[in-house]
Amino acid sequence: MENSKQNLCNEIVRRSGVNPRKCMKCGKCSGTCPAYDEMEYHPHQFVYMVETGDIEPLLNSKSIYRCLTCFACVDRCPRGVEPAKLVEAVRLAVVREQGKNHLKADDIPELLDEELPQQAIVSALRKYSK
Amino acid sequence: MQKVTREMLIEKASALLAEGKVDRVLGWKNGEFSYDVTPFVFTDVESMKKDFVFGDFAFANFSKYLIKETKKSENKVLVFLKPCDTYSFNQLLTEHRFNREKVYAVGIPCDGMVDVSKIKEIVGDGIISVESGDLIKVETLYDGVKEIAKKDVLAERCVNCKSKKHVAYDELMGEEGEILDSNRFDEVAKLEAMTADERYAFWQNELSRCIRCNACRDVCPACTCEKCVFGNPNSGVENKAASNSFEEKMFHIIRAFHVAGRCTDCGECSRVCPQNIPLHLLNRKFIKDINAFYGDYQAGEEVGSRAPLTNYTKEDLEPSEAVNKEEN
Amino acid sequence: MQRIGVFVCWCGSNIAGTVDVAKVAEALKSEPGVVLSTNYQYMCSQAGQEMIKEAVKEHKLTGLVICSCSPRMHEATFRKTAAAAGINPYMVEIANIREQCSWIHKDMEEGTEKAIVLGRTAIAKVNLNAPLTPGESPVTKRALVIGGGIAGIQTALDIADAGFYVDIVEKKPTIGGKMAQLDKTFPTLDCAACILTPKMVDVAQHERIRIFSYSEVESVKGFVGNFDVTIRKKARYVKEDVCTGCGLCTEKCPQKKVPNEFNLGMDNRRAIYIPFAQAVPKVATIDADYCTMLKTGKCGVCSKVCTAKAIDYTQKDEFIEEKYGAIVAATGFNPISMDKFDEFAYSQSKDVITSLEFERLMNAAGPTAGKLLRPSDGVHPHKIVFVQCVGSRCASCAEKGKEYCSKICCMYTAKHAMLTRDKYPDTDVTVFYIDVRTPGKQFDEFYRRAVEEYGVHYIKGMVGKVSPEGNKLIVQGSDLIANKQLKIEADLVVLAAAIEPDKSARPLATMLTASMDTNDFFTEAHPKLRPVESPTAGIFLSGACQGPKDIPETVSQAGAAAAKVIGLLAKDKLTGNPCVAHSDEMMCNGCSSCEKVCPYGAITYSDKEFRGPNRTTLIRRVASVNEAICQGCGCCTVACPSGAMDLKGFASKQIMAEVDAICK
Amino acid sequence: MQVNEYKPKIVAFCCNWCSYAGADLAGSNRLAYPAEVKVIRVPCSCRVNPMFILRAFQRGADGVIICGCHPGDCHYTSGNYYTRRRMALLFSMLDYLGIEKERTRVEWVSAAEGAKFAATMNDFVQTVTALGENKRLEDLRCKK
Repeated sequence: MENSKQNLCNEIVRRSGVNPRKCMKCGKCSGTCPAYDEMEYHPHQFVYMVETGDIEPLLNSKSIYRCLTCFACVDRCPRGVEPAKLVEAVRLAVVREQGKNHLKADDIPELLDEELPQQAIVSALRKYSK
Repeated sequence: MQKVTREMLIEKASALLAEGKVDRVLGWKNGEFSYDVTPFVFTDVESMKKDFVFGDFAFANFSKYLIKETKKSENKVLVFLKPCDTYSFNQLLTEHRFNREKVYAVGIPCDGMVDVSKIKEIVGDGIISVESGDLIKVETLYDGVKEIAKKDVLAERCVNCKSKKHVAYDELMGEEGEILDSNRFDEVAKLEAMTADERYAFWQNELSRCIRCNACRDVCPACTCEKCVFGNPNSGVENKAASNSFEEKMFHIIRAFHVAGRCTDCGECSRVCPQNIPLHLLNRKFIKDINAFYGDYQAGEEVGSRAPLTNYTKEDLEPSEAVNKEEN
Repeated sequence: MQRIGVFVCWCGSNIAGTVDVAKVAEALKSEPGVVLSTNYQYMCSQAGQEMIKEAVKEHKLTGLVICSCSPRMHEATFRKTAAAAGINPYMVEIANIREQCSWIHKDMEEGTEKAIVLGRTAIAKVNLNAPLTPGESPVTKRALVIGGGIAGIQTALDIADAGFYVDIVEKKPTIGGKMAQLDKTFPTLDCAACILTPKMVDVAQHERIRIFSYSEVESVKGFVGNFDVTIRKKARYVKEDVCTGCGLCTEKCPQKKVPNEFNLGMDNRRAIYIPFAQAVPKVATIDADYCTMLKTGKCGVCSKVCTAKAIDYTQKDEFIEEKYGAIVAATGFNPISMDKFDEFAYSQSKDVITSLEFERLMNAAGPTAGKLLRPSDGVHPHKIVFVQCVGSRCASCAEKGKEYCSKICCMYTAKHAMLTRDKYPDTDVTVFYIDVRTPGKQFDEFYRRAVEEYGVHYIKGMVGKVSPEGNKLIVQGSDLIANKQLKIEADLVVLAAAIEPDKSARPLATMLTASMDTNDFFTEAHPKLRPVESPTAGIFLSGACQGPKDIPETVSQAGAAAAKVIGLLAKDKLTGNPCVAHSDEMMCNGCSSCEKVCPYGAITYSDKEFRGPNRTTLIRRVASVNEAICQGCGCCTVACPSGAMDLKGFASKQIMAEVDAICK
Repeated sequence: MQVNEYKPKIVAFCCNWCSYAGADLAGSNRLAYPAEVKVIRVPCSCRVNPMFILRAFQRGADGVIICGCHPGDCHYTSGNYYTRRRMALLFSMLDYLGIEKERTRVEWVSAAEGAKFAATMNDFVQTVTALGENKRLEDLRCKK
């Protein structure tokens, strides 16, 4: 169990191409994040929790769907850590599991409203589904 | 590719001589045999018309000759450079070995040179004459004229040609080629894959044939020392002929080491070796290692580039890592 | 053939305990060249040395081998003995039979056998030794200090006080540097001008110091003790020796719209100006980029008002050539450009400023006469946010920031916060920090005072973005301890910009052949043991050009650099290390391999004439080694393919002989 | 102890500033290492020419080790960086020629690392002893 968690953690690091050890814990990512208030775990916490192997809470958190992938954190991180890529990798680790699609095609009609561009729906489907 | 002929080269040389742009032409003429083409300095059109040759045996890399030739006259010397020769040309410029102003370099395309020993393997001894072309016409004492496809008898270095692109010239004849992906390191890799014992046996067999004639050194465009270290009484290694198997190794290791990072892989050393020792495999080993350890580097590609052995980074690999890499 | 004397030392029982010294002496008798081989209790003692001297006379020895302790211990001793006995000190070789033999082996037979081999090896080497004479070169007793900030000032004063002449080259119209722009200094809160300006006056009045202000180093040639330097004295269109510094011209000049660099462009000056009241030299300078007279030929107001007749519109750049024995680089630092940090809105809002700009705002001689007013509307700010580490510790992109810690920002930010709260208690001050780094005497106490006594809010976290909204700045940052994202409405945002070496340092380093690191800081000869010297002999480093430094550190380093310079200039002649590289011109190819690996730039090339066959003359490019610069590492000898380059005292042949002797 | 035990010949090139001082320190601390190791003092590891190494083998050395300051600590600032490149290429070439790669080594030993010097030499002698006599790189003329 402990081992498979570690493996998944390594997989996330590998997939994201992010080295969480480069983080100097300045918090600029979280300082810059526009979705901060929506998130249970904030960008700097993602980096720290992956670094320490504490990924269980991240996998179960809605935070992974709150990240807008705006890459502000990636752009501004002084150490080149790229937290958004890590969030993306954690999200993929969940979404790629059987039956874990976050957005199903059937859910879409409910979401449609006039204000929302279709493109956003399509990209959300791509992003949150296998 | 447009074929450059003997006549075109003579015409070019004649024009440049007539203009007074150059007063000498570094070219090829036949030696003892028609496959034994030798460098020659022409000064007039008549002798060129008579003796100048060009074709599948015009191996000689003229770059090295420029060191002495450029010092002989105030005027420029015309030199014809095949793509691989231009790398040596640049490398010598990097090392300030001749004055670029004294040279008029004409780049000529090359579709490979023919290894006469490969022809001999097919037709045996007694070759009277050879004629260049896609089909090489070989006349022998015993069998009359025979035609051999050029591609079957290309020299090893041309089979694994690294570049058809000229990296230096004043004027280019024909079309410019490209840098090629060659398989020139395959043979090195094959040796690396052997066990140490097998490698030792291989090299013992090869190097023990060395007669220390110094032809490899004399032809090498990187070996341009005023006096070779093996002839330098203060070097502590002065010796002329080898008296045992190790001294050949020492000579060849040191020679390869001295040209490491400067050798352009022109292949002249192996061509001139009367004992057919594959000396280029030593140089290529260094080139392969340099590429692997310190990033791709092609000597002579750029004038003024810093050779890997006169350079370093703080993150270079350790010597122990260099040898253990081979294992994996 | 050498006549070698071998002297085997017992070192009491240190050697004799595990090495049969008599046997060693006996065995070495038959080595080639040996005419005497003997042993004695303590070779390094007075009696031992006398014994050597006697032996040299009696046996007409030409070379000595001492089998004793490590050469690192007594090589110098025995070289002196040799010299006293009348033979060249470099005809001595030491066989280390103590540290590398008797002390590590317990078995007498084993120790003796090894001692014999070591002795034999030393003999083999001495047989090939040649007398060496260290090169001597005279020392020009004048130092050049490049940069007139506090580092350069301190170095110059210390050197001049020791009795040597010093020239300071400063590219600005006045000396003083960054420190002149500061308001107060941490941790004592002394006024910067109050402690700096007296030093500037000292410099101006010192009989052994010349100031070349508004000048730059044009070229440097030569080597330690003998530098030839050309200095470009830029035309300032004012006769320096005539101008009285009355300042009338600077009031009358009609061109009023020139950004005042001393106040970082926060106010304007005239086209003719004196940077600040205490400038040294206190003379006016015409800014040719803005002067109407120089640009159009129409105006001439300054010339008309100048009673001293100091204005000269026809002045040209002047070149001064001078010889120096030592050069000190004191080129200092600058804050990095904030242009690339869009997230902090520096280029969008006037109210986002750098710390150096804040210094000017707080300074009584600054653009606001010392009142803390917002640059945009001149209103007193009530909420100030300081952001630390802007561009420092920034590894992600090199063109944006710097990977290193700028070292001074934590302290000056604490100072700014404290001064603000002290002067304007109604102002709320927040500092965003990643770490607060305060190693230094009274430094942490200072920072804690800012927090505990002055109520500065320190927030662990970084600001992600600053967005101007109306006349406010919305500062969005994270508070890592509270795990919150903060949005603060601030009136003023102060960025602690990273510092970088002055741009003039890189071309200067090339001129000096002094090495630099990847950040363009000068490299020291040894990071721990020779921190104020460049690896290039005769070049010394003072202040922030070597790495980020605060004022106390800069002054200490400046003094240390001065001490090194004084040590050099105090000598009449420099005696080199004779074990230097030497190129055999007959064999040199001129390929430049050696030059490329030389860490000191000691190798140069020149075209020389050689006799060719048949009475011809050949010109060849050959290397030559400047013995005064060469430190004798020998790197070039291996880079040289022909073996033309060899190292005296450690020649290839000698080392080969040692190898042979060991493997015999 | 066996009488005819094989004793290898080891040549150690040590830079004057770090490794030679490290060797001295090993001595001062009485840290034993085999007498087969003989040190040649050079100003810097970058003074070691590949020719010296080959010459040692030619004359019957069984192992050659080069010791210098740690990278970054060179007394001459950059010498050992060049050593590192030169030896990486040379050792790789010797290996390519089928010569046992354990016979050559580069170690960085500072002036403070007397213990490391002794440990390194013990280890190297042990390794070379296990390999046995150097037959592949030897000049037979010099054998008695």
